[in-house]
Amino acid sequence: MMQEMFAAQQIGFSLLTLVTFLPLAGAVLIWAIRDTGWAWRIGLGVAAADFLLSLPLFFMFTLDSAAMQFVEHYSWIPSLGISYHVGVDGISMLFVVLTTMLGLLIVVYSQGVITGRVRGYLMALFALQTTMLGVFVSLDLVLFFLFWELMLIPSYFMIRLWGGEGREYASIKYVLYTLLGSVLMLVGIVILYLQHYRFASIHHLSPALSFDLMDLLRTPMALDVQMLVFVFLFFGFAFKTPIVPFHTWMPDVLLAGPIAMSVILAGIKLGTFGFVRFSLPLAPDASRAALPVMMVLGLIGILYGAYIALMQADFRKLLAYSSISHLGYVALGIFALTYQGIQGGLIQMINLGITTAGLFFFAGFLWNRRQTLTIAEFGGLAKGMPLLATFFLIIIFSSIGLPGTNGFIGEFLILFGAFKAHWVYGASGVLGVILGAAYLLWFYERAIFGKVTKPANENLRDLSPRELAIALPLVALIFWIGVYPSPFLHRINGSVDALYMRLNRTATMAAGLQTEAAGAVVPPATTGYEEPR
Amino acid sequence: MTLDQHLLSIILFAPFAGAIILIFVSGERLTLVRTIAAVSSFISFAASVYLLYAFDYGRGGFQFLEQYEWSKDLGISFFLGVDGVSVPLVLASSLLLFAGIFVSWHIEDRAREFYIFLLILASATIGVYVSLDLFFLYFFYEMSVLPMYPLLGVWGSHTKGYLEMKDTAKRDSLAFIFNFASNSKEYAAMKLTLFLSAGAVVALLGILLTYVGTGLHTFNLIELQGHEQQFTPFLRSAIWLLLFFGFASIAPLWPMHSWSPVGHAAAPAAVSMLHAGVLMKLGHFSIIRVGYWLFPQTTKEWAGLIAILCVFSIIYGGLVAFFQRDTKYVIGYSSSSHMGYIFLGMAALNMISMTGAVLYMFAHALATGMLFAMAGFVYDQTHTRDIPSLGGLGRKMPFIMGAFVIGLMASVGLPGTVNFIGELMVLAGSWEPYPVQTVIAVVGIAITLAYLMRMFMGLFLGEMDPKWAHVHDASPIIDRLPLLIMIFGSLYFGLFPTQFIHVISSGVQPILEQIHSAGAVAAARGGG
Amino acid sequence: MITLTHYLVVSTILFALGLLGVLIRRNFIIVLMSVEMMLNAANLNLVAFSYYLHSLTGQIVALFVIAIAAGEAAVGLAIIVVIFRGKIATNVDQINLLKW
Amino acid sequence: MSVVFFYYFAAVTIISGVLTITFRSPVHCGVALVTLLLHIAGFFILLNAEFIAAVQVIVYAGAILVLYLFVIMLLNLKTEERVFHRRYAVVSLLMLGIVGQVAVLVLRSPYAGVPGTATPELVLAVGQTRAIGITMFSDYLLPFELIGLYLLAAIIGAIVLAKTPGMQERKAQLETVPAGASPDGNAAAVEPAGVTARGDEGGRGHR
Amino acid sequence: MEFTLSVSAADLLLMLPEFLLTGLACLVLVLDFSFPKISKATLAWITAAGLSGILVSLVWMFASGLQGALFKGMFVLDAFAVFFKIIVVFSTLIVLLASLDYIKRIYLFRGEYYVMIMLAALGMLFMASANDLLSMFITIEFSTFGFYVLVAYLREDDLRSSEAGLKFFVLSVFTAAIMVFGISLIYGETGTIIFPELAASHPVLTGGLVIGFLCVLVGLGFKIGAVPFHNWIPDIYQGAPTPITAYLSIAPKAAAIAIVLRIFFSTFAEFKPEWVWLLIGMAALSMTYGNIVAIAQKDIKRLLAYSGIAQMGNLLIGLAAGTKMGGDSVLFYLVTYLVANLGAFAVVIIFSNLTGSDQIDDYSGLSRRSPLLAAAMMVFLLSLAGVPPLAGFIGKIYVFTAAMHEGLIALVIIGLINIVISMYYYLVVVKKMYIGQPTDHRPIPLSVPMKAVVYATVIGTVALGVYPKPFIEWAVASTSLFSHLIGP
Repeated sequence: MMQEMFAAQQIGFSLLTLVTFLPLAGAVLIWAIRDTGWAWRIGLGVAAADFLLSLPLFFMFTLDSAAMQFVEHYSWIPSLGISYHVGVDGISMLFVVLTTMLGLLIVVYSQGVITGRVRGYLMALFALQTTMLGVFVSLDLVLFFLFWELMLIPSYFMIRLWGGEGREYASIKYVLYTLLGSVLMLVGIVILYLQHYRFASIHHLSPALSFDLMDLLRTPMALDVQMLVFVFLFFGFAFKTPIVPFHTWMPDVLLAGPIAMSVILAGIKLGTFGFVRFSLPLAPDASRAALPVMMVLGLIGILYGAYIALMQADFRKLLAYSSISHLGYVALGIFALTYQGIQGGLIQMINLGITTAGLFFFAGFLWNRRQTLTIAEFGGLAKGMPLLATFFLIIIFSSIGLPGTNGFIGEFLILFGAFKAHWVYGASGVLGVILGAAYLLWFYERAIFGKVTKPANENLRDLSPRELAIALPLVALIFWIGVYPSPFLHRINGSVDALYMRLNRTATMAAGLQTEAAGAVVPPATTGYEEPR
Repeated sequence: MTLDQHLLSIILFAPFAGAIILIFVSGERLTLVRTIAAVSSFISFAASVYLLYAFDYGRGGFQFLEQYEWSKDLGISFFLGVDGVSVPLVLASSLLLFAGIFVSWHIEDRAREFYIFLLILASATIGVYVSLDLFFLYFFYEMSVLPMYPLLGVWGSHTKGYLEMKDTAKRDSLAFIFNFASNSKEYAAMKLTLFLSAGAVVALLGILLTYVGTGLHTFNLIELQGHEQQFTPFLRSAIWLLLFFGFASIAPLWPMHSWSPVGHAAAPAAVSMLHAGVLMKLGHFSIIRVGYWLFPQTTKEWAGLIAILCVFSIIYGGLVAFFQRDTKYVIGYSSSSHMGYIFLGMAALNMISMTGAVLYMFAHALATGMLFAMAGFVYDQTHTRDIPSLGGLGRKMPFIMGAFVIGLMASVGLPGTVNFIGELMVLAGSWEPYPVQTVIAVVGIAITLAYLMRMFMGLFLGEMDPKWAHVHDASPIIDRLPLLIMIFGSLYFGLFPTQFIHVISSGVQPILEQIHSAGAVAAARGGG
Repeated sequence: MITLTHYLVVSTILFALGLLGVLIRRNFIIVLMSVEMMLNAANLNLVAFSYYLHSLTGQIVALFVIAIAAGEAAVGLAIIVVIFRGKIATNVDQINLLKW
Repeated sequence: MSVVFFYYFAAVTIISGVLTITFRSPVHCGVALVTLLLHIAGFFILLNAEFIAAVQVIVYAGAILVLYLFVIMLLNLKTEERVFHRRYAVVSLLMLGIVGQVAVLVLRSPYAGVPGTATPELVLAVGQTRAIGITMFSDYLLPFELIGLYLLAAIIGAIVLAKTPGMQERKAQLETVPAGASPDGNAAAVEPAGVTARGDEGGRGHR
Repeated sequence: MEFTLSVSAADLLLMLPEFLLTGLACLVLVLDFSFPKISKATLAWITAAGLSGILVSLVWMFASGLQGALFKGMFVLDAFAVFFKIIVVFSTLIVLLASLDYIKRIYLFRGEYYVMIMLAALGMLFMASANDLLSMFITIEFSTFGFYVLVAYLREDDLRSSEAGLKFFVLSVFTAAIMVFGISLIYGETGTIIFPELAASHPVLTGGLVIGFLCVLVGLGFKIGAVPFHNWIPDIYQGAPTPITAYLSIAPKAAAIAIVLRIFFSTFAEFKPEWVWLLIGMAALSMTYGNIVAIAQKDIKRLLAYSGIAQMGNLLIGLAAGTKMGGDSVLFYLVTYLVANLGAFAVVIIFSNLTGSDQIDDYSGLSRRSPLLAAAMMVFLLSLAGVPPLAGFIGKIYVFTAAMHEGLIALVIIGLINIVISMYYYLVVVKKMYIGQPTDHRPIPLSVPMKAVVYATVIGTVALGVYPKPFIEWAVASTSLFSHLIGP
């Protein structure tokens, strides 16, 4: 996890920077162009180019390696120890590719849907894409925070300007909740920074001031400091994820925001990514200590989300609560702190990026046809739209975690990991699977099967080529991961391995460091700090 | 290097010279008047940009010194010099002045007088930042307060509460001092002037006590330094508190803030910009320059007080801002809330937080300058600042809307703006001594976002009242230039703050060394 | 034997009477007369001191005081005449264009 | 002998002083004052100051008091119903207390000033008037000159104030006042004298 | 008992300004009598020219460092006296120029107007040099005498004027009587009336001396117009012809300050611990009373009157310091007060010449009618309030610093609070001028002399604030006779 492979050696040019900022450049380009038609064309081109550019990340990734790859590192604000440091490892690489792919799909989807303020929409979308990519590739905490926070602006506009009913409330709620979490996260970052500074200045390490993840990972921390860090980072990620007590914005936003925003929010798991990327490695002991709490929160999320979803009459609300439930799974997996759990959590995040996003796309398809998503309004759609019904079913199966689909792999690994942590967690988790199957299948049964009860549903178009172009890749991926997951697993294994090692080894390592330092230089961390100069 | 020798004089006196020239120009010739104002402020601006890069932060200390005997009998000399703390503030002042000239370009009623007052206001503000003589520091300090009176009174506007007030007898009664929401512009101006003058004389008492107490018969800040031990502990605490509360009233710190939102609301846009941007920082700056610099040990003893009060500032200002209907009230309270961060940074007494505090002063100047400029622009177009009666203006003024987003980002302290860097440093520095306050301050950021978003939505989104059909976007050059300058400054220094950080820390370092060594010396004395 | 104190007692009483007259009388002319009384008290003092201190200064001062009193009486009465011409009043209370 | 005179003078002086401030009629007051002034002159003689005594009689009693009476007659002042300020009664009592204090202080003072050289014997040897004259024109020349100028001013002042304008000046007044009031020739804004009582509202806070 | 006149002709050079002024006054008087056709403006210009000449002679006297004493030390000429003489003559000159328009209202005795002004000035010139109780008394009465006439100069035209004259007269005579009584007591206690001899006799503080001293203080306090001897000020200011009000607000106060300084700082310097409390009390009361009552005023002249009371209170702070520096500060403060106050009154004169009104409400919108006048008035008022970069600020700081050196912190605090209070009512006028809307839109024309006065005082006010060094040095040099006083 500490090694780095520089992009210069691996691929020869600054690939990550290019991938990250290409959408932003596209946004600027679109701003400069007044014509809507051209804006679509350019938007599509940029999204496609970005996706294509990100593919080398996947294919040229060094397998089973814990190292950071495609790393670029430039000094930025040396006086504060802030640098431009980007790179991907097994944890983040798949997210980058997923993001660019979803970005492309969203552009494809939107072209048929969005009619007002097209340029603004595309600009917001691309800006959002850049910030999300930035979050995934940043290895400097300030850089990470920069992207994390800037994400709010385009998100806000996406929801506020292109959302549906209740968007005013939803947009402001989303922004406020997220910001509240992230400013608290900033405190955590600051604590890390100060901790590193203290450690580095005592041991005369260079650089003394650093927000660099690599440097921070080298800094040993006492348990109570770790707890502080963990708690503050937790707020940031938990609000974003969202983990259950902090979830209330999610249904509002998913309901009121545009489909594209729902796809992004539900599909790209920034919050849980943050846990894996930062919380676990930076505060391993604290993570272990927090395991029961987090597991219980995860379980509550699973069951609560599933239970509420079961009662929803609106498909998007259903999806929103199912998302919460799924995120509970991911949390369950990650915080089991077992190898399989983390692995499963990661792969499940990718899976959700495909399936939940797919579900939302389909919700969008339905919405475009009927302008409603109330389940009772549908029924017997399979008759008129066999293609839609089929693809929909596949995605729903994936979401339920039927074997052969990607969902199975993820859920299996998660539950396996949870069982390893404690059988109670695993057993409770399984309950969620059943509930999940129940609400999705019940929905499918009500909406797609059965008789056509509403005349409005009689003459609906089946999937258009554009919609097929969205559905097909998703379904392909579902089966690919479900049937042959090893390319994906090989890409994440190295990092997961390293993380797992760190989580378990640091127990001894930190203990050793403390005993080593206790007599010598490092004062007990409980006494606070010196003046940083 | 004659330019360097007189650089500060140029920065200080260019606007002032502009004002004097304007006195002799006919008020009828509007273009000429505006041009003179713009040119003189541009000279100052350009020179202060040069100052930033010419400042040798490796050497630190006070630079670009200029000293002229002024009155030997009183021990006063006209002594100019800047250190790292003043450089950014000088830049902010001249930048906001330059921007303010353009923001107020459309003023036609007695424009000449307006510019004269504005230029005097700005040059006096700069004067505080560059004075190394305690007398002149106060001289310019007080001088900067007074132009606010006519600027608010003549070119300002009544607050909404005032216009809605039916009871005319109550309107202009002396009770205006205790009336915080509905003041006419005259009384807003009066209140502001009186409060600030009251603060100033409190500080003046502290200054005089210092002057007399050292017995050096000089107001020279450099010579006065290091004589703290001549005072009894009670006396120096008293002096410090006088200085602190005197200067903090302009900042404005929480219990002394009531003049500020009213003043902001009544002021024309350019004045609000300067007021919130740089005038309020006079308080922090003077506390650092006088209180911290002359009384390091006392500062250490009382820093906790600042940390407590600033939290009230942050939270109170934020919450009140949330419930305002008037755009300028929102920004005004937000400013007074944000001043709390600077105080927090100052209270922590370490390198990173102090540097952050000073950087934040600069950052806030730009951010709030932008917001006020835009609030002023909207007001000029619609003649109302009432948020509920506005809405949907985004379609009519996309540029302003875009700029507002950036101003909002900056004000909240989102990364990429220089505010973020300042905020980050303040938090980093203050976490260790004041963890609770830091967390509360961080929550304050979220509150900031809440009320600014609310205002943003109220102004630019939603349904547009048909009566605003006539409004138009910012004109290409005159209206956009000031905003673009501020946006550029905010983003540029947000992405490349290194120069600033070096410069500021070179100025902060000696002050902190004094503070920490003073404690050590006192401890050693106490022990010995 | 008449001592200095005797004279001082008389002059102090005179002075007090004059003071009282100024304060309680309403008629300007009588107020002026009271002032003359006070001046005479001072003069008496001066001459008495002059006698007991063996110095002529007191007498000289007294002379000048008389001269001053003469001049003042002239102009004061002139003003009163002016007032009287404009408005029939010589009373303090009746002169109230300006708040007294 | 001198003791008798002293007590006579003292008694008459004080009694006439009291009468001066208590008589209702200004004329009676004037007469009482004259009595007082003449008896003061008596004191002066007791104190070997004949010249001052003479001046006191001539200037004070003779000139000043006549002037007073003259004005009183000229203006035909009547006796008034209410002679005293009511509102000053309390003040006066207070003042009397203070004056009493002052008197005690004054009377208990030693008055041990540096004695001069002009003992009564010496003065009498030279002649009182001559001694005064020499002192006045040598040591006190400056005040003397000043008094001269002062009296010049008094003459001019009295004329300026008291002289009634002749026909010519009245004409001049009619011509100049409007023009004078507004030098630019605009409409005259000078209000008639009697009406300009607006200052009254401005007098708040006084006393 | 020999007749000896110990004054040589050469010594009389010390009295040059007084001689010149006497001559000038007589000349104007004679011209006015002899040539009835002579234009009154010509007389005014002759007077102005003469006064300028006297000013030059005074400056020469200062520059040449001429000093000496005449008439057994009853008349002294030193830098201190010259300082006050310059102030007196300068303010006389300004007042004269400012009267040129105003005097057209007066139809009678225009020529005598100048003569009376000059005679009053003459009294004040002597006051500045007076060095004994008798000269002091005579010169005070002399100068006051001129003012009785001047205050009542409008006679029947404006009964307020004659009424003010009468009030001034009665009160003034009353205090004069008290002062004479005090002089007699001091004489009785010490056997002398000449200041240096008084100081040399090292008197003990007996009851008689205390009462005598207090009585003299009543007379001087009356001239200065400090609380509790302030009663006359508002009425007389309001009633008097405005140029005379301006004159009254400066010159006699300055001259009285000269005497006060001589008495307190030289003659009775030994009793500083005792009299300092008197001054502290007077200073605090004057400032507070003046400022608070001024708030309620609606007439600009009354406002300036109360502000003048407060200003004198400020000035007394410097006196209360009782040091050389205190003296310097008093002198400097006086200069700053002089320019600002004269300027303010000049504006009032100009305004009332046109409108006949002194109501503050009528100043509404002045900045639209005459930007110059409004700006100048603002400068003057702000200077009086003590705002940098104007003269008043430096003056106040100077005074406070001097008091601070003596540890009079409480007094300084009161002074500082009063700055804030005073700012309010000064700003109210500024508000009217700048914010209010005019009821009458006619522009206000300015005659050349008035313009000169306004410009001169504005420039003076600003220059004193921006570059007071020469004036401070002048003040410091002028008070060298107090260098025996302990303190910085």
